Amino acid sequence: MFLALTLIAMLMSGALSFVYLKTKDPIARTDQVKKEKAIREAIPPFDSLVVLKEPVSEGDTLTASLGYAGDTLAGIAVETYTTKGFSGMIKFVVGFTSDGRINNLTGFTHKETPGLGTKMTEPKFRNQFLGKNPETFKLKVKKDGGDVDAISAATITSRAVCDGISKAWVAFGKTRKSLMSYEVDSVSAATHTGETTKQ
Amino acid sequence: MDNSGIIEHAGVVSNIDGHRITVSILAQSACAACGAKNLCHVADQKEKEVEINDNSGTYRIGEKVSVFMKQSSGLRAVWYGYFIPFLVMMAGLIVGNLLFSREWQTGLFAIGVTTLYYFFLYFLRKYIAKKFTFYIKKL
Amino acid sequence: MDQKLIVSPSPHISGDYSIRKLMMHVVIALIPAFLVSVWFFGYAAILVTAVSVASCVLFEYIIQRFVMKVKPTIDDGSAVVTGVLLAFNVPANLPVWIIILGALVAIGIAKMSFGGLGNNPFNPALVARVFLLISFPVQMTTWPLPKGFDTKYADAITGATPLGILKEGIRNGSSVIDLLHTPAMPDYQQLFIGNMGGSLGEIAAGALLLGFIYLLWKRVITWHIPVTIVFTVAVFTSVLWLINPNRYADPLFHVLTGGLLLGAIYMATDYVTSPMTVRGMIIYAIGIGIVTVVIRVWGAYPEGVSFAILFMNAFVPLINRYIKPGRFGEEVHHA
Amino acid sequence: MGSIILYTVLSLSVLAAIAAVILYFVAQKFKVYEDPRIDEVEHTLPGANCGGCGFAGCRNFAEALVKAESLDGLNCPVGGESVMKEVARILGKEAMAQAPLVAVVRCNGTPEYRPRTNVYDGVKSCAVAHLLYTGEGGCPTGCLGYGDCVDVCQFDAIHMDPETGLPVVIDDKCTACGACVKACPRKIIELRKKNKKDRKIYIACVNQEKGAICIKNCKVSCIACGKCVKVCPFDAITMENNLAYINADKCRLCRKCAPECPTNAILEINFPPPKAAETTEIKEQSA
Amino acid sequence: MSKLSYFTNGLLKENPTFVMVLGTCPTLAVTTSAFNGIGMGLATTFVLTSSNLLISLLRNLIPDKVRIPSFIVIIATFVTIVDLVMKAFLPDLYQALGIFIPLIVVNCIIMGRAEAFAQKNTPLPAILDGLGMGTGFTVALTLLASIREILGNGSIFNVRLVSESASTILIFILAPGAFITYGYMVALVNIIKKKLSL
Amino acid sequence: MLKTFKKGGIHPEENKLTAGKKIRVLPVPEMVHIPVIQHLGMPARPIVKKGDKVKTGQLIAEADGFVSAGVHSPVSGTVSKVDLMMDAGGYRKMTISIQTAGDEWMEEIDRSPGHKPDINIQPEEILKKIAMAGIVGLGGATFPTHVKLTIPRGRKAESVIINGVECEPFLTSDHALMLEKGPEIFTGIKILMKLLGVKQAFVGIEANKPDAIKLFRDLAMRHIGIAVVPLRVKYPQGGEKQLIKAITGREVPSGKLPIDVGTVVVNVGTTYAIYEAVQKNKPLIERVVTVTGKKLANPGNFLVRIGTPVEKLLEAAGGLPQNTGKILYGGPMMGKALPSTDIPVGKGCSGILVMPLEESRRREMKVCIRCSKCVQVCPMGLEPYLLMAMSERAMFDRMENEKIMDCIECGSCSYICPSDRPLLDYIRLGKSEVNKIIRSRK
Amino acid sequence: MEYVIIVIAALLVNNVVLTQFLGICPFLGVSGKINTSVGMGAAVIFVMSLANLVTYLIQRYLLIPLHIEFMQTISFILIIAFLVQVVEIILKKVNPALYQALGIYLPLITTNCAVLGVTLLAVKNNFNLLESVVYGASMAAGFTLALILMAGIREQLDLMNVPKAMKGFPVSLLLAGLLAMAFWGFSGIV
Ligand SMILES: Cc1cc2nc3c(=O)[nH]c(=O)nc-3n(C[C@H](O)[C@H](O)[C@H](O)COP(=O)(O)O)c2cc1C
Ligand SMILES: Cc1cc2nc3c(=O)[nH]c(=O)nc-3n(C[C@H](O)[C@H](O)[C@H](O)COP(=O)(O)O)c2cc1C
Ligand SMILES: Cc1cc2nc3c(=O)[nH]c(=O)nc-3n(C[C@H](O)[C@H](O)[C@H](O)COP(=O)(O)O)c2cc1C
Ligand SMILES: Cc1cc2nc3c(=O)[nH]c(=O)nc-3n(C[C@H](O)[C@H](O)[C@H](O)CO)c2cc1C
Ligand code: SF4
Ligand code: SF4
Ligand code: SF4
Ligand code: SF4
Ligand code: FES
Repeated sequence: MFLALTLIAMLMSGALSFVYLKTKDPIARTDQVKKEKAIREAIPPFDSLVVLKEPVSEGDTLTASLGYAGDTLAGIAVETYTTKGFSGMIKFVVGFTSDGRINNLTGFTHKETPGLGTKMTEPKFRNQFLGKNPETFKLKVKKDGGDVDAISAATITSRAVCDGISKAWVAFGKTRKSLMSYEVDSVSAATHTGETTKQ
Repeated sequence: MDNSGIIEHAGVVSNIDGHRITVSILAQSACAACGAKNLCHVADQKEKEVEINDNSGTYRIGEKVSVFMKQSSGLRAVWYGYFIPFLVMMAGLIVGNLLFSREWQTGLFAIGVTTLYYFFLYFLRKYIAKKFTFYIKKL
Repeated sequence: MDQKLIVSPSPHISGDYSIRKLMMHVVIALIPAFLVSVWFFGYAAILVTAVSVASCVLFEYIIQRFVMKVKPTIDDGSAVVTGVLLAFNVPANLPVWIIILGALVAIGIAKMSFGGLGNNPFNPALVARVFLLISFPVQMTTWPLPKGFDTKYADAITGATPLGILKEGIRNGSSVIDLLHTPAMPDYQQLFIGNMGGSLGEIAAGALLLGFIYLLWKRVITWHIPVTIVFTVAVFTSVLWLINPNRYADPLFHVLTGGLLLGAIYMATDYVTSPMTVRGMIIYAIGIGIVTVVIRVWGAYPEGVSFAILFMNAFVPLINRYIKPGRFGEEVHHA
Repeated sequence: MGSIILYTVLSLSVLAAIAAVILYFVAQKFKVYEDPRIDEVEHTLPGANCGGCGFAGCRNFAEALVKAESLDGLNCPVGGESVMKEVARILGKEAMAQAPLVAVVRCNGTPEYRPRTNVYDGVKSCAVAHLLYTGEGGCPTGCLGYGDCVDVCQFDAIHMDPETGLPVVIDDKCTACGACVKACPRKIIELRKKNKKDRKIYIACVNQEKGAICIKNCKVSCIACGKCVKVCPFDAITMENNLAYINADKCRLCRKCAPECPTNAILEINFPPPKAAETTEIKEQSA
Repeated sequence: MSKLSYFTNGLLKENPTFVMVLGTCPTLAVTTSAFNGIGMGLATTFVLTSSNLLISLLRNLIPDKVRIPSFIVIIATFVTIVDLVMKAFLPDLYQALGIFIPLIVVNCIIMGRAEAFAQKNTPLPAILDGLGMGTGFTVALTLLASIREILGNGSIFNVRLVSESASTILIFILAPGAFITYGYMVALVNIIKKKLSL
Repeated sequence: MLKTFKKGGIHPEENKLTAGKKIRVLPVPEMVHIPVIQHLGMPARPIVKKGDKVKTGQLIAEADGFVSAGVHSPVSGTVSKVDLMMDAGGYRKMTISIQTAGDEWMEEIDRSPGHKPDINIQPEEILKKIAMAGIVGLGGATFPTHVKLTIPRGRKAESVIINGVECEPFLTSDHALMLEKGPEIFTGIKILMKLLGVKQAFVGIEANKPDAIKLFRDLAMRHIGIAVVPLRVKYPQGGEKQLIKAITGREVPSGKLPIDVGTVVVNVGTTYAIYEAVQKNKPLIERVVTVTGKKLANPGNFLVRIGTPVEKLLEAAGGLPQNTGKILYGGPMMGKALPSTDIPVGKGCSGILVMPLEESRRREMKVCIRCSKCVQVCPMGLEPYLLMAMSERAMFDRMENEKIMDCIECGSCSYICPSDRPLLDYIRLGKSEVNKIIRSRK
Repeated sequence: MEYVIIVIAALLVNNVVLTQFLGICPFLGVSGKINTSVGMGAAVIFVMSLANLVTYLIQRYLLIPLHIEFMQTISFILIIAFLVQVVEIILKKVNPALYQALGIYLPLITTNCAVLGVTLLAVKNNFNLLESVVYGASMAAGFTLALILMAGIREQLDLMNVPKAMKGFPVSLLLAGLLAMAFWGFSGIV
């Protein structure tokens, strides 16, 4: 009797580990693919990517991905986050064109209230940022004296998004600054196909 | 707490051994309203047996009877059976947290303390048996 | 003797309360508050109230007549009270279709689904209000400013309620003391007469109190629930205020704003959904007071009376079950 | 990678083994097992949960049936013989042949025979009215007509006749669950044997007062004259406390008694028109 | 009973969602959009059918005493398989369904069918039963989810029906709306069932 | 502040139309019908048969058991029938009918008009006389008075309370009696005090009878230990538990008797009957009955022989008005509606109230709106709405714990209910079922 | 302070039944009587805390070190299933009288999706041991609260006239919806 159960357990666990092994890579890949997709949507087309970790403030580091189309910097996608949302962390990717304009906001993960905070992912809200340069476009909601139209009844989320973009903007600024000091060669030496990670 | 006083269940006398009458309680679970009651076998006991002391000798096997006990006894049983062990476990965890640095030690300590409580219950079984008296009556 | 004698058990006379009279008294008691809101919000207040009452009554009729297939009892006036109170709990510029939806929720979901008058465990008007608040956060929190007949219904200027200003301000890190003195914030006198943003009927503390006196005079309600709620809120907020007046507003502010009086006097006292004994009423009212303050001070919503009443409605059956009236003969025992 | 498989198999097997040991003991100690026949029997039962069988509900009854050693005295009045046979088949036991019964209202005090003397204005409930007084017609044992029996019938088998103010049982629907018998405060309703073609003959009166008094209130009351007792060839009628009673087990439906009754208190139902139709008719008119 | 009726049983007469009111947690939790509803329904159907099949195949091998642990192991395995596969290939749906995928294990429908049906029947009826119950579950979930999505979000299968800025009755995609919609659906099915059997 | 009881209570329109009217003596009727049960307890056993000649005051049915009371002939004449006859409840009870002939009294009865204040017999004898006279509580409950006055062993009476409250609307019989027979009532109180061995007596009178209060206060000056307590007008102050609470501040515990808090409550009419029985050897054969009603031509308070048909009283009060809906035996709150006017006046009948048709119909019952008014007015602290709901659903087993047996059937709950719910009807049903359950347990 | 937040969040803001949708079946099934609800609640509090304690240890010291986190579901459910039984066996062996009293008072239905769900959520939230157990206990307390409130209302409705079509599940679900609405007011507190 115990044998029967043990047999079943072995059989099942065998099957399970089989499936696990089969799905392990795809699972790992989906995470990657998702991130890549977000970055791809965030910045103008590119064909190679350089990933940097960029400290924004103490203990706070964002990941910036530099997309190169050929040798030219197509844009920088910053994976940013904010804790100022209504519930929990909001993560998203801010894509900047090389001249510092916001190209797109993508890849949101969040726990905001459906119907309220979730409106941040919808074009109506997102579109107002596109093409804006945070140098001139004040990343604050109008209520706080900025230029951003808040989502109605979700000012908190709107502020949070602004906060996230601001952070990304800082990271973008730092990246651009450090880029100036790097030799452009070493960057372009990075492959055209794969990814380079620069610590 | 409750003012309807007693809990009553219908049952059938399943065994008689001297003064000890065993009554099996007909399935009358709290799940009565649940659509799954006929399907759900995971932990729900369909049949409970209760032993009752009775000297009248008027019962016979197979007879339909009604078993009842004080409502407050039921709550007290829940108290002894679940609530105190819960408190003991929490206490064990908190104390363990202070005593040990490893979580597995804390965890095992809490489980150990809880087990200890049940041992304690074991020694109290006579005393408790007195508190939970069942009564039986013919239907 | 030609006339057959009538036989029935005693008693053979009855008092002159009736459901219709009681409901009518409630409506009468609400008239001052209604007038104030018409004064401040203009035609919009009349429109919202009329639509709300008419649709509540109509839904009650339709549901009883065609869905439940019983004799309609719209003449008892309870649907009118629900309609008025629903209207009093929404902004005066609420789109008409939302009000009608609210009436459907109040009557269809909260009242008739449980069998109609007397059976509903939750306050219908408040169920509808909370339903709308959750469903339409934008429309339900866009308050017209009190501008009387100056503005048209469509393009009223909107603003925030005092509690909304407070909550928003605290979030932005302002101190309560400063907030209470911003120009947008009405002073106590204005709060008392009702010159502030807010739901149609909740604004005028004075008018609501007038109605309260009327209800007490007509013995429609007793003082226990309203007074205890206000008292609890006042005590709780006083304690907080004394601890940190920069962080917490003073009790008077809390009592005069956010529909506390409307809720305490007219909604928490709804017969159907409040306890049956005086002791029970006190417990219930204390609960409402505490929950109101908790939500106002720590929650996401700036005002918490509606939720507090609904939350305590859920406790009413338990209160009724375990809090019994003082039985005759239980207090004094002389053997 | 191989280690994953190993760990997986190992941990699950160990866990399963532990679970098995524990659950094995549980299974032994707790008899979780429930007789599957209970479900089957329950399925056979009508599922009305009316309590007519004397149990709290159909499932309880099913359990009792499965447990019982013999089916003596266990009967589902609703399902009747066919259901009990089916149950017996499932359980492999003998079903008791249970004579089908039907509810019969033993009062014929229509307004015509029992003129209203008062107007009752209390709660329309027989139980309440019975506590208060004798009823609108003055007969202390007559039907009060507020339909407590109607309210309790789950099978819609009994309803008030608005003209007579008396309850009428629809024989086909009545399952003899006895709920109405319990509900009637005046003990007017009786479960009587069901005869061929729903024929019945019974005394439609339960008044035990002296003849002179009861006839004052109701023209069709039993005045205990004893004529029916004498005429019955099968000794089916007895007289007790000023009231005649026809024992259905002995009665052979010969219908000799009915014409004898001076007050027409004996009702014959569902019989073909009597051969001596004239006599009864004349009497009815004179009544 | 014809073979087909093993299948159709689960659709209305013994519909697990509306008639038996089982597996209520996923029913309420995932029906915020029709897409999620179908996803959950199909995942459950898969587990139900495969475990029914396996259990009925092994029914003579499993000793009675260890029936329940065996069932648990079998069902849990299938659930984990669904979990892994979905994570790998349908990450968005996986995200939306959250912990309710692993919770399929405790869905009373599955354990119930294993106990009440698969254990006593040959593989074909067991599969049909699993499919029927699963389909009933899926249909019910999709229906419920569609209603909630339309009312609460103004869309169906993520296709917008009203303009983005139009107000929808948000509460329907939130927790209270789940209960309310489900409640009225059960009432409606009650009434329909009664009407049909009359 | 006037004293009153604390919990609950209502204030119906008082309508004391006959207040201050002199007691008129109703002529002896040609025929009387005397049920053998006019009290709580065992019926009395008839000791006369058809054709027997009886005198006024002669015992015609004797007490059967301890809790029972004898019945005396209120007239002289011939027994014409001993048979079942309809009583106020509409059920037929054993009744002795007597055809009146002349007015010949039993010799031992002292018919002299004067007041006889000196009490010169011992308590045991007093009690015996009360029992012999067939006295039962005239306050309405008709509990045999000698039983009530037999103090159980181990208890001790500390005070006697005389119930002159008369809180029922319309009724004024006690009021009239108090105004006319004050000194006699005081002697009655003295008798009670002597019998019970108490030093203290209270007379509770509601404030709507200022003349009676004044008269009694004057009389009380001349008696040691007797205090008159004016009470705020509130129904059901006359209920003994409420009265004890109002006067002494003590609450009779649930299921207990007044004697458990050291009191005995006696109605003023009963007190007067005790006076007559003890001092004048007169059994209980007549009582004061208020015959009243808004449409009645000539309402008044009448001294009536027990057994007089109600019809005779109505005649004396000006005849039955057109459009009469209900005739009540007792007051509007607790009285019984009579199915016919042939019914005789019994010992417990304090009034006959004629109600016009338009006030007789009950209003249609609506759903309970849980307004809690019934809970607020219940003087016993019960929850009538709950009791009714349970009774309607036959949940009798739960009702005992809700203290249904404490209900004094005052009807305040039904009176106040805005939904016109017949609360008391269902509570009575519940009480009778619960009583069955309780008895079956014994 | 974190513990206070965990407790309030679990009890009011993220109530298991009303917002997390776990344990709905017993919530609908057992909420007919207040007394059973109290008993059931106490049992669930104990079992859920215990389950969280044990599954935490399993996760932390078995699954993670061996890199077989995917075995979470299967191992948790097995552990919970027999944990409940172990408690019962111990109770029965240790104190038969108590066991009988419990049995007659409340048939155990502790294996439900709430227990498994809460353990999974606890893992997801990255709690430490004590937090995890506190979380389990408070979630169970939230379950108990919802259960008792519901039972109270349903007992009251037994004395009223609920339309036939709504009787049973529909009205319970509707009540749960309205309760969820009432609890919605607490959102944002933590
Ligand atoms: C239950 C609930 C959920 C909410 N969800 C969000 C949200 O996700 N995002 C947000 O910005 N505000 C949300 N709010 C609203 C905020 O609490 C706050 O009222 C609002 O942001 C005020 O901003 P307004 O000026 O836009 O009205 C929510 C409020 C409640 C009560
Ligand atoms: C069995 C029984 C015994 C009683 N014994 C006493 C008693 O010893 N002393 C007393 O004062 N009243 C006694 N009573 C009378 C009641 O207290 C009460 O006066 C009577 O029931 C009428 O009261 P009511 O008119 O307020 O209903 C007794 C009543 C009953 C039924
Ligand atoms: C509701 C209620 C009202 C009563 N009102 C009076 C009253 O007004 N006067 C009175 O004498 N007795 C009244 N009684 C009867 C008293 O309770 C009590 O039985 C009586 O005073 C005892 O005296 P007795 O036995 O001499 O009648 C009332 C009883 C009840 C239950
Ligand atoms: C004093 C009083 C207060 C009332 N308050 C409300 C209320 O807040 N909301 C409501 O819908 N109905 C209210 N009503 C009307 C009525 O009681 C309500 O519609 C019932 O809850 C419906 O069953 C009130 C009635 C009275 C007499
Ligand atoms: S008529 Fe009476 S016996 Fe027949 S089914 Fe109806 S309730 Fe039962
Ligand atoms: S038969 Fe009995 S229960 Fe039925 S209406 Fe007549 S009196 Fe009432
Ligand atoms: S009749 Fe009974 S329940 Fe009603 S108020 Fe009087 S004592 Fe209370
Ligand atoms: S007075 Fe009437 S409506 Fe009010 S609670 Fe009592 S029974 Fe209900
Ligand atoms: S599905 Fe969650 S408890 Fe049944």
